[in-house]
Amino acid sequence: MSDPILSIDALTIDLPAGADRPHAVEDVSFDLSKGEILCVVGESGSGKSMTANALMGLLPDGVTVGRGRAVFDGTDVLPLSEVRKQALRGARIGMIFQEPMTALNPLMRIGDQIAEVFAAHKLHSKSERRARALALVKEVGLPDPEKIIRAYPFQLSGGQRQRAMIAMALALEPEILIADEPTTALDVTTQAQILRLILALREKHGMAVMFITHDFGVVAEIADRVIVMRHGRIVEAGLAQQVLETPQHSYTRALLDAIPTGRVPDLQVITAAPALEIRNLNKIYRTGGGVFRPAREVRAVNDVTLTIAKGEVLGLVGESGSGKSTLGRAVVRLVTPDSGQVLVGGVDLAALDAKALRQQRHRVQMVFQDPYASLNPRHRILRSLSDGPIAKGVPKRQAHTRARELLDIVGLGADAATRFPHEFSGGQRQRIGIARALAMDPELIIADEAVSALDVSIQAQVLALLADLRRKMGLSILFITHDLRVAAQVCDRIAVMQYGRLVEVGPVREVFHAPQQPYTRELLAAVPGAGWAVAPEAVSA
Amino acid sequence: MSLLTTIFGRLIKAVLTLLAIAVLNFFLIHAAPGDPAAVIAGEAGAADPLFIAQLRERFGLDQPLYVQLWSYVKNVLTLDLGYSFRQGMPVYDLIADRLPATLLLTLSSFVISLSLGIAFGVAAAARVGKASDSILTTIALLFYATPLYWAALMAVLVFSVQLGWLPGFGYETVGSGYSGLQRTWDILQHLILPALTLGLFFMAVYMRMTRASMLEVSQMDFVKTARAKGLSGAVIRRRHILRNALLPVVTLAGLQAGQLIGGAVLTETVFAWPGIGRLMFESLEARDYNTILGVFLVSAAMVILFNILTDIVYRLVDPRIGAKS
Amino acid sequence: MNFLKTTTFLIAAGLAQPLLAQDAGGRVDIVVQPEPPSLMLGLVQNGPTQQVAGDIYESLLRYSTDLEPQPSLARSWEISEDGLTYTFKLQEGVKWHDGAPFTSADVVFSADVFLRETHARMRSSLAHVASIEAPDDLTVVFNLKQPFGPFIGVFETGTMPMIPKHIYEGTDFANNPANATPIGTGPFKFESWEKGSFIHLVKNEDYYLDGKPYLDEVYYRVIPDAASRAVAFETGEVDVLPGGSVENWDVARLTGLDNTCSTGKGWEFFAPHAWMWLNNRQGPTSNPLFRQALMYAMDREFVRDVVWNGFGKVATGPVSSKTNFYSDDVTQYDYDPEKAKALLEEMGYDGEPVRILPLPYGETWQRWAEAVRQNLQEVGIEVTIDSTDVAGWNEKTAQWDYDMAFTYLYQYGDPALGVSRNYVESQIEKGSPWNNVEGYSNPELDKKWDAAAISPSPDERTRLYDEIQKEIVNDVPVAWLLEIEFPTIYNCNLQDLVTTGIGLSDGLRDAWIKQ
Amino acid sequence: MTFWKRFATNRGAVIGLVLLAAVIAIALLAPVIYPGGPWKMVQRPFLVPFTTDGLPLGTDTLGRNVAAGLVHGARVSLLVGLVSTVMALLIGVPLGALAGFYGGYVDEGAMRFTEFFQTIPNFALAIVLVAILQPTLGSITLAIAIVSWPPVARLVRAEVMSLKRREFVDAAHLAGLSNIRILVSEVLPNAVSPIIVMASLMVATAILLESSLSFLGLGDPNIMSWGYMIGAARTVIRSAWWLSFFPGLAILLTVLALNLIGEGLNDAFNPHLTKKGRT
Repeated sequence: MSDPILSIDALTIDLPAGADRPHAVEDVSFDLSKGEILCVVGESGSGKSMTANALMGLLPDGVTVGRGRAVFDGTDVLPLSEVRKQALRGARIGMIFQEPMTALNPLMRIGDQIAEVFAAHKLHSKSERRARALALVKEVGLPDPEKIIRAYPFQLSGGQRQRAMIAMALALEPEILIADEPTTALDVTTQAQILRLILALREKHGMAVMFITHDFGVVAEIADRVIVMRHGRIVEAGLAQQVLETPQHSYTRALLDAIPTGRVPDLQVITAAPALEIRNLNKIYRTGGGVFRPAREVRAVNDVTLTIAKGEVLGLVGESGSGKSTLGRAVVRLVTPDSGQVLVGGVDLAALDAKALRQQRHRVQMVFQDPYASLNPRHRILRSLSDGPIAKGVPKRQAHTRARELLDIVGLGADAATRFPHEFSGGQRQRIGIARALAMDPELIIADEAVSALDVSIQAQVLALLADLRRKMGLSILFITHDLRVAAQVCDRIAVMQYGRLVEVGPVREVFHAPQQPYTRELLAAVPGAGWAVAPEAVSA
Repeated sequence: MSLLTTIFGRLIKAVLTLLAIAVLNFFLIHAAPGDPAAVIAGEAGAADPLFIAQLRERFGLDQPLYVQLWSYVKNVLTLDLGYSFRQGMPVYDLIADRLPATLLLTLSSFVISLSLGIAFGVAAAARVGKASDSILTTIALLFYATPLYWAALMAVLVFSVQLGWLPGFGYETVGSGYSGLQRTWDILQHLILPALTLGLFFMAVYMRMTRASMLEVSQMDFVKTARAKGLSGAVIRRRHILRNALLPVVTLAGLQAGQLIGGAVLTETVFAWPGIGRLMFESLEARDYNTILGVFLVSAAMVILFNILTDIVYRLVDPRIGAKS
Repeated sequence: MNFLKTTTFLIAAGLAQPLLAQDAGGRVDIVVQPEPPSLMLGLVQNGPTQQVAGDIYESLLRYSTDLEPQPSLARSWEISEDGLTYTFKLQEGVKWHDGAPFTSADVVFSADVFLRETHARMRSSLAHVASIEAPDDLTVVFNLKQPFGPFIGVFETGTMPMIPKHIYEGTDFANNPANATPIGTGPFKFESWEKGSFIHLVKNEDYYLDGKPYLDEVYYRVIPDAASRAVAFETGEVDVLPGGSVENWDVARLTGLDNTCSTGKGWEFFAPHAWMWLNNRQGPTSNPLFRQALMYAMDREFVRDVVWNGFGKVATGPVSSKTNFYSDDVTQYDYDPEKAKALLEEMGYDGEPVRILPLPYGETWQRWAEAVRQNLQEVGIEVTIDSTDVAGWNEKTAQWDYDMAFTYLYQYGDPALGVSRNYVESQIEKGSPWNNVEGYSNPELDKKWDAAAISPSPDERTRLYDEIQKEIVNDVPVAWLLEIEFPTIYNCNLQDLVTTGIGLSDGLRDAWIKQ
Repeated sequence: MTFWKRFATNRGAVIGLVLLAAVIAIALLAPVIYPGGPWKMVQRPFLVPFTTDGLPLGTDTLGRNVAAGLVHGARVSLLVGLVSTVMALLIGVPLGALAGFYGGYVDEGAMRFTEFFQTIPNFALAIVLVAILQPTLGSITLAIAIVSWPPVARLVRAEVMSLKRREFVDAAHLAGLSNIRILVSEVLPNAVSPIIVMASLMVATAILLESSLSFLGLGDPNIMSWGYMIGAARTVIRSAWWLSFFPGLAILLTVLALNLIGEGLNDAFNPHLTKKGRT
């Protein structure tokens, strides 16, 4: 806490008139010391990013600093002119963002985008800029630097882009690096690499890092100190270990509690009767192809055989591109597999023609990832819930009654039926999504990243609802997720996918505690904060 | 996929499209009442049926329609556009005579509209919400809503007749004996009014699009990145926003540029500009089948050419295209 | 019977020699509208072609504004007593533009070979000719099968242009490459043609009349929009607006400009006569009472005054007052809506709608059709206007698919050349819009038309034509409208612009610019 | 904010709406205002505006009341604009929807067809169609529709392609709904906003097209339209400016109104695009 390089004092940021609250950030004060990693944690809308944006002078239109100071190197940077802020930005305070896919200019070469930082601050000659860009690319661990600096962003993977972003932010050796959810959009193994990179760079350059995240796992991984924000205010601040282990504020506790712990459940008694049998399923995507060039093939699902027993929750985990979503969609026949069988209740869904399929659709239902895209914005909830049953032959009145019942069951109340989707929050919509799946009385539910888009506390509520429903209704669920901790919490068995193949299948306990395959081990090791969250329980198990 | 194979593929498609256009237009035009023989005879003033029959035989119009179509398609495939009944010369020569004037008019108005449109669009976007933005936007909207021919007539009335600043019609001063620079200057003066009238309408289109596109791109993440680097507003606008914002404008411009060729009929009529738009209109009235078909083919070919050019430009500007597959 | 609304003029002929000394030199810009399809007058005889080609080609005679024959390539001529032999003495020293001498062989070739094949109107006149001979290089003799009164009127440039034998003999006339660079004997030579823009002619230095032409060069300018043509005249870019090249509404304004002259002369030979074809075969128009009602319903004076800006004269019957053998001793159809209504009632008109097919020659004709529609609607006739372009108009009239169709035709100075063709039964033939399109049939009158054409006695002809006019006007086979006048508007510095009965179509032989 | 509130905050859009409402009212009331119709020759020709009682905008070349022409012309301009747009939508929407929804060969075929129509120069094609069919209200409307539909097809295709990937469409599939039903009741209703925006602009373009055709003499001679009035008056524009000025102004204002409304609708449908402010 000695020697603060940045000192924020009673910062208040005003939102434009008509917003849902008057201030984005209210009366926030904290210090940032040299070489320190400070994590700012909070859920969406907590104001955690606004603080950073205010510092950089990058507040959205209409949002203004109301009160407070931000003293950096003896100067309050908030009232500085745009020109002086420009001089500060990039040179003394660097920043990286959440979406590496969109944060780079798609039309400029990586090298040019890095060199541009020097140009912006009128440093170095042209050739020198290039040499430095090359060195930076090397430093952030990008392979084949010569090639990378000539590449365009679309030619890089997400992790590589984030490294390139970091290279830009570090170009002028800033005293402060602001990282705004820099790993949220990345796969878990990539996230681990980026976190290690940031730690290493901090070590080497001694810069202070203000790391904004919603993920306590990440906090456990890298934070020296933590600030927890809620509704624009700081609710708790302290050393990382203190906050994580002995949270003082109830909100912090709630947040920590909401995090799936990695505590694995006891083995469930599983019936032998299968709810779903997948046999030798294959799906190949062919892209391009034409008169002049061969098609490119991606084996999204490669000879997968898998069974889910009645009443079982099977977790399907893997990183992006592993084929787990394709497998899920193939099971419900939103994707038609190239070969193999999908047996549900004795019917091979993979083999049905369009008409027969329509009649059998009700057997498997899906809960989708994006709560904002999964409901037709032009239909009332009642219609979204009853169209399917009515098409299946349920009398209209009965379908409507059932829809209201289900809305009650998922905790929204029957009144929700007459409203439109835009009147609900993300978590509520996900409940509606669950109700919709249930309305069809399915034999199997596929939950495709069903809680990934939700804030931790909401996530916990929805997971609790699922667990509750499962207990009450004996649901069979294929639970697709990238989040191993979530999987560990709700699943009976885990199936790990990589490159379209099943790598490992087994009870959660076995897979987590005694992974057989190197990839599974790598995956588990990469989970941020894993050591902290899983370890104590794991030992006891 | 390399640029060359793309272009090659596009060319094959283009040939097929052109053939289809030739066939469709062939039937359309033959469906019109009257035929060139009747029109030519009509102009002669006193044709007996014998004379008309002679004409039809000479033009091959006495053949069954499918035979005429077949011979036309054969000709087109050998790049022969046939012979103009009305003008008594090869259609190719007729079009070659007229095309330069049309190209000069349309390309200059294209350049005017695109450059002014982009410039004003950028300016308006930079001042969004301010009075100067509203003024620019409103002016563009007015140009956009004004009937082209009406604006043309008014322009002649004001600048040519009342003020006498510029020639009101024609391509050059006839029989002036000018050559070299003098002639160029002369043509340029004749070009100003038609090119401006035609250009201002499209300028409005490009300006609106550029403005909207600039505003949209300026909301994107990488613009924030650029600001975080400490770049100045002007550099960000030029290097980051504009380049990305121009992509949709390029697409639209490519589409419009091709259409301009065939769409200059009105301007060419009012300004007596000796281009192919007028040639088409006159040939249509005269049922000069081969000439109309020829003009259609050439303008469609121009559309395709411009589409291909747009593609190339697009590929040069946007590295993502073409590398994707 | 040229159809297109423009033509040109000029001329001169040997009548009164001007008292002033003519200034030589200078350039004249004349509007030509629309652009001619070709300048080869032997192949194409429409208005614009003749307007330009009239400077390049010549014929044996020209005709004064009162239709008297004048010398041109023929120095003198003689008609035998029996009206069967026409002997022409040619000018000496006439050369084609390529330097070859012009001789009687060219005349025989032109009339007997070339035009017989290519020129439909000439062909029907040549039907009366037994033989054409050239006793020597400067003499040509036409021998007729029987007397044909109007024959002396066929030696006009557009009817019998002289074609160079040495270029065309034995070739495919229509496809001879020389068609692109016409060679004639006229006062101006073809220089260049910028399609869509202008045609450039230059002075023929070897012209057989000493000192003529006076002008150095002539530009025929193509300006497709009527308003632009008016502007071109105002800005001084063109010197002459031939008849019909600007809308009538602009004529009054333009003639009011400084140093601007206009003349209605130069159309006497053609005497354009406007009427509506009335389909005599079917519908209300097949009833003579209905046709008479139409005549009373139309306010033709209003149209003359408003649509034609006061130019022209209300037509009283089939023959123009400018044409020989005109008679005004016929029933007069004055504007009288009440009478029209009474006639309609008498015929028991049941409100069956009729269609008007306007002539697709611009705003004037469109307005005219609208005015007629309004007139007819006011006496209770249901009318719609069919819209079409030139080709469609030709098709519809030639195929008799119309109720009422506007037209105007030339009379060529004599009823036998330009009038009878529209009323005799032998001229009913589908496929042409210039014959008896209305389908009028009156065998008694047909006999008189025939007799009048071949009678050698002018008095006899006058008597017959008087009878014909008196009778046919009562039948109203077509609805005669106006004797059209196309005023030529020109810069007053131009002198002797219009000197013959075909005006600008005879070329600029005599024109000069007052310095 | 609700849609209408957002729309109402756009000053231009409100002005446009008022203008258009006025034009529509005039069009509807035309037979009441000038029961004699627009063709009646009522006075001397070429009467100057504001000089004669009862003839506020003067008379035309035949002595017809210009004001009556304008009032009656409003009906036709609006009718042609509206009907041709509806026809274009009837071609473009199903074609684009099927192409976007089914993809594959359907898409390939439909898009080739659309491209084909986009390759033929638009205005030239309209001219040829009207000339061939001979100018009548029907043929003009049809020709305008035929040259106007391709952008609709492309727009609808793009919208449908993006909508069909939305999860609620997957959900509808899982509910066992038929493809057609999904397309019609799930997908298309969500594509309505951009279609409405485009349609409002198309009406404007159609009015301009109609007047351009009339200008070239390809109008229906039995119907008084603004385009016809300018076409008929263009030759006297110098001596009687009001004959083309007023109809020109009427077109300008109507087209302007439709464009303003289109922009207002667009802004109201897509609030995120109109956030004021700079980068």
